[in-house]
Amino acid sequence: MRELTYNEAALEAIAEEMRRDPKIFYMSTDALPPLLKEFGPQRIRATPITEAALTGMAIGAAGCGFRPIVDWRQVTFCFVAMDQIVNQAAKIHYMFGGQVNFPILYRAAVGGGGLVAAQHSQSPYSMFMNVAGLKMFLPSTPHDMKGLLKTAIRDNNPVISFESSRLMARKGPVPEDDYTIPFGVADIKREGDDVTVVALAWLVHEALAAAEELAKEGVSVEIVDPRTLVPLDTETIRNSVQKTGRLVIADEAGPTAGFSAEVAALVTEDAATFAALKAPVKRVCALQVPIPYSPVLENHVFPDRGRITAGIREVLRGRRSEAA
Amino acid sequence: MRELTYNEAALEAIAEEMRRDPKIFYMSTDALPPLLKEFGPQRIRATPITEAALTGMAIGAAGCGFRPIVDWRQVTFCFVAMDQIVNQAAKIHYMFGGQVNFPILYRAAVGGGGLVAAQHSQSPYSMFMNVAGLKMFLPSTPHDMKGLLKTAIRDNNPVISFESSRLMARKGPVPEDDYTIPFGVADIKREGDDVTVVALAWLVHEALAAAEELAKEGVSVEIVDPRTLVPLDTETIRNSVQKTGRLVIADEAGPTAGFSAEVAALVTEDAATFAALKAPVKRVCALQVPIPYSPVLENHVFPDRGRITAGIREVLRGRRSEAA
Amino acid sequence: MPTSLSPNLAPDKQREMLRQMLTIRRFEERASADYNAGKIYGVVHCYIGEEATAVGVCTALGRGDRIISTHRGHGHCIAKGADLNRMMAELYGRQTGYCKGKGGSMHIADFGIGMLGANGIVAGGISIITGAGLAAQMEGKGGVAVSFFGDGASNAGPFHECLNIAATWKLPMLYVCENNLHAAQTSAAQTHALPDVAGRAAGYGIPGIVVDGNDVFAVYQAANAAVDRARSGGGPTLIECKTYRQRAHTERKGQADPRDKAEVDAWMRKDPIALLERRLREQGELDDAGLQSIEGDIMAALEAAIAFAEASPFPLPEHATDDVFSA
Amino acid sequence: MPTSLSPNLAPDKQREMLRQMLTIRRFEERASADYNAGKIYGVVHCYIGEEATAVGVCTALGRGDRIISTHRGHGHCIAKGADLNRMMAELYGRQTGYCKGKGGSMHIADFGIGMLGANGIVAGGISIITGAGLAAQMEGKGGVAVSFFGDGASNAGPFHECLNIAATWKLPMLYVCENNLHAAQTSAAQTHALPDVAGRAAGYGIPGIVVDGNDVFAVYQAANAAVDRARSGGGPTLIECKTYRQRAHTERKGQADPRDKAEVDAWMRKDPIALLERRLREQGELDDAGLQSIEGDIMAALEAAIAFAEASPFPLPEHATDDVFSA
Ligand SMILES: Cc1ncc(C[n+]2csc(CCOP(=O)(O)OP(=O)(O)O)c2C)c(N)n1
Ligand SMILES: Cc1ncc(C[n+]2csc(CCOP(=O)(O)OP(=O)(O)O)c2C)c(N)n1
Ligand SMILES: [Mg+2]
Ligand SMILES: [Mg+2]
Repeated sequence: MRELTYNEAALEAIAEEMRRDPKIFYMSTDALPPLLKEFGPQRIRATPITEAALTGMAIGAAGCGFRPIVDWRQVTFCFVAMDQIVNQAAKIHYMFGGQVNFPILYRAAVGGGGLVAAQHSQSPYSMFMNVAGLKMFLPSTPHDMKGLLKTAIRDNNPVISFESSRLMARKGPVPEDDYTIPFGVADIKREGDDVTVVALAWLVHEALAAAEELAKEGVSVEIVDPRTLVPLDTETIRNSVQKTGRLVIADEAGPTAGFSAEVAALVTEDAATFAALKAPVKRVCALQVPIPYSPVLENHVFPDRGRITAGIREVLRGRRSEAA
Repeated sequence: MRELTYNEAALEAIAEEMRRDPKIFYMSTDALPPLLKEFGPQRIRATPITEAALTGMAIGAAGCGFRPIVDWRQVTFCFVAMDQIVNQAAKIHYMFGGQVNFPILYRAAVGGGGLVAAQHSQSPYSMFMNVAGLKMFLPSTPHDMKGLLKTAIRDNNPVISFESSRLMARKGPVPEDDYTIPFGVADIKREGDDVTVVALAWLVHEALAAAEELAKEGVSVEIVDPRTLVPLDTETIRNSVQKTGRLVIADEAGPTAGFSAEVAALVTEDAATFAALKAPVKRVCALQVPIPYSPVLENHVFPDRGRITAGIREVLRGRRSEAA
Repeated sequence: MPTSLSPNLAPDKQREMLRQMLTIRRFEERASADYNAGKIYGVVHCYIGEEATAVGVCTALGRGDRIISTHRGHGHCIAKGADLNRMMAELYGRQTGYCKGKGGSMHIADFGIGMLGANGIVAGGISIITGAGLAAQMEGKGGVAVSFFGDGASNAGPFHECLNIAATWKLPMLYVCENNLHAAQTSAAQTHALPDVAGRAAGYGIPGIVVDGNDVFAVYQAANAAVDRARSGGGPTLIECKTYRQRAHTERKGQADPRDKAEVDAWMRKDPIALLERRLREQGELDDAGLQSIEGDIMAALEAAIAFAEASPFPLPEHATDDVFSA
Repeated sequence: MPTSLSPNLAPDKQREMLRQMLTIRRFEERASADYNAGKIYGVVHCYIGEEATAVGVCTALGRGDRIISTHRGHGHCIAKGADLNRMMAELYGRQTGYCKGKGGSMHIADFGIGMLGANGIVAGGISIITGAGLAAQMEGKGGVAVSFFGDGASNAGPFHECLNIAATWKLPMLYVCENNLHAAQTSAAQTHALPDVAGRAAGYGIPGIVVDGNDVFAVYQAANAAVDRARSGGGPTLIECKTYRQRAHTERKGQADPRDKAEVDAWMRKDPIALLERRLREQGELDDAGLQSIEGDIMAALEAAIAFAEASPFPLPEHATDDVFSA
């Protein structure tokens, strides 16, 4: 199959959908050249640096029958638009009794690795998970990117596409046909029996590398990539943990009240999964600090294959003690 | 001991601190009359409806040696200021290598019960917990309010005081002397042996009521009130669960990636606590929806003593099955 | 402020304006009473005293045009043609309400008539309706979009961001600032560098007009000119309507109202409904019987709305989990 | 735009302005080279071509006055008197840097000299420095606060909110818009309804002044007048400096620069350093030897800064968890 980068897969999905549906238009503080070339400045709009306005305008345009895409670019820049996200986009369909749909796609690059310091290295998707009324996903491969983005654009709700900065240039096979990936369906990126790793985005690849290493020692790791954060495929996660009895959660974000906490809660509150748990759950996350600039510091903050491996070893050692 | 309402206790704390330290001043879209009367319009500033500006101005004034208080009033109104909170206040001390302190208090009323619909009934503290660099608390009694608020005002960091709308008029004993309550120290609001309930704010009182009922049946409930959300007193929570072996988490916010998920994760990832867990953990939270207006709907969304009681019964029934 | 001439409007249309203004007033008087009787919940902000603004502007609009409102939204709903039954049912928290009981007073919307919703966040609607203005431009059918917002909102970021975008893109928009001289407990004098919000328009190269917001004809004329300009591709206009709320910020009993008594009294004498009534009488377009008939129709419609609301069921508890997402 | 007279400044002071401008330029030329050599990380935005703005404004300030900067911050740091060693060490990610290696190019701050930080968020600094303006007013010692921001930032909400507050409260502030006609890949013509940002000042009742931002004397004079006004309680001034960045938005190789070549060339001919040099020579205040001596001093200081940075240790990994909270 032909290969595309993660970023190319995103652009291809958007271009294909824009060809299909003239109601789609795009707003961003920078007009992406290939899209601009094909669709022109009416549909690919370069805007003032006013993410709050753009985010709100998308709501109004969507309520009038359009299907806007707003590219916040770095997730950082969407915090100026948080009122429009949390108080308006997330609630407006519900608050108005469902009388009209608001099909909107918001795009946001997340993560670190670029040595661009605290303001430009954020992974705050968990904050948005906490808000009822927003769907969101975070793909780990070009294939998933394209399929999820298409689903998002066709969805009749506000959806946030979180996109990993670290993966932008990463290549992978992407089918040429018009496929979509349903929301709420996790992908088992590797099957295994001894331990489940639930990982997101870049850490899926780090987890795969860790699994490869551990396989040499006879440890069989299952890697679950949720892909969609809301709705989250609770069932696949729980089933995997019921099979393996052990869970590591790998996330480039900090742990506190995060995605990783949610996954830990989901397995702990389910009777069957809890019963199957053989060891404490382990979160392998960024340290709970703003992201520092210097490479020495940045490296120290983020989890990677080494820390995932260590985490897996730890949960393999752990067990329900007699204390129970 | 004399009694004050939750709201009066807050005002007393602020007034006492303002008398003590002339560097403290207050900004809000409404000037609180008793404070205005005592301290005048230079120190109690009524502002335009520009929470973003106020939140940022507090950072600048703090960096110049003042100790500003910004009252966002409803937490809802702080979303327009989210850039200043997440990108600036939370990160600025760290980003600048700690060269200067930013002693700021932000105040925000949270919670539902007022039938004011989705935009005005929010409990999004978990979103802020996810951001590194902010301290925050959520008191359940007038006593805790006064002591925590004083600690907050004397703290050299940005601190958010989340204050429960439902408790504003609730009375309780408040010492007259100048006491403070340290951050990161949970309060065991009731001791018990059979099950731990970690509850916040209004739900502390609902949990107490539930415990009272269950005591009649011989069930002994321990109620842990964390009070501070960041830093969180992990140790007290874990110790309690190690003692009881069962955990219910009661929160007026929705569950997803929330405070309740964090507490579930904290007990599950700790070997000793995990070993002591006799049953799945239970989250008793608001439904994961925007908050509706109509009383029938609002009542249905929020947890209360009835649901806590049911949750406790459920975890008492639950156990580690043979499957493990 | 220019005083308006009687506009080029048929007498029927002028009486319709009176009917709408009176409907807003009677609706809110009843809503306030029912709120204090515990039949309406949460918070209610009355538009009483400002009726000429909503009605003057909406008279210049067609059904395909779109508006957005604020926390003080009943007047805009009624002026845009919303159904009183469904409005009242919403205030009563019933399943038949505009929002199925999920929204209440601060969130009534009717997209079918181009009313894109009341909004609980100060300045929260400005960017949303600017998106509707962009939609209208892209639709190319000559539609316009109107943002109603308060003097308080005019100090907030979205006002500035959206005026610049609308001016740059020549969006077919009206930005209507309802300057009632106060924002909750603060006075505009305390929070605005200058008394006129309209003066800010020049910074974006668009017209900024001050009108007597209690003079429905003046409002209508200004809006009409701005609508023409917008429809013909001339871009947005900022219209500042000087008006006044005759009641406290909300209907909650016992709340502070720090406004100057003399100021309140002076504005009570400038009541927009009394002014319109007087003019219609002077023009010979209205007499006691005519007024009684209008009042009678309104009271009948209002009673019907109350009856509808009272007879409507509350939503079922389980409905709380509907409508989070659309299919 | 008025062309400036030679200001009432001692020749030494004028040469000092040249020295500062040249220091900014040489510092950034080196930073760019070292960035492309992989010794400096992340992202670097150069101020080259805009040096007259920072230096002109900061010459009008005292040490107790405070400024805030943007993502393009080196020039403001140097003009306010920051230490080159600690700046370079920060770019190099070292423990001895201004931010102990935690901030990098976009976050250099030195509160000790009243430089409240570069900021990675467009318009992010405006409210922070407005708080410093309030602090200066409350301190009552005649201090002023200066917000530097770009044309792009002037369209964002905080610009508007803060201008209104500063005007209403008469804060001792300068809002200095560095209008370099572009914001990243968009032109100001695309994103601004009007070419002059200064025209927005009138909406808040404060002076809005356009100056040639490449003429350091013109900038100084405008700033000086505004500082006087601010110190004497007259409130804020908006100063728009028309200037140009001579390089692409960032120093990353291969990035698009959609600007018109003719426009770039025209502005290259208006180089602020060449202009000042010419004027000093015309006035007889500078000759080749004088210039060489200045350049020599700068290069020595720069080499020393590089040596300092190179010799400084990287932070220890564990330092990543320091400074999240202050004690
Ligand atoms: C962002 C935000 N801050 C504060 C509030 C609380 N609040 C509700 S209405 C209001 C006053 C609004 O004044 P104005 O815009 O003039 O409208 P008016 O009430 O006068 O019609 C305030 C401060 C809010 N709803 N949203
Ligand atoms: C809120 C926000 N949106 C987008 C960006 C990305 N960005 C960084 S610099 C820049 C352009 C800024 O233009 P201007 O304010 O004119 O400053 P200049 O770069 O021209 O000095 C943009 C869009 C950002 N940093 N912050
Ligand atoms: Mg008002
Ligand atoms: Mg610029």
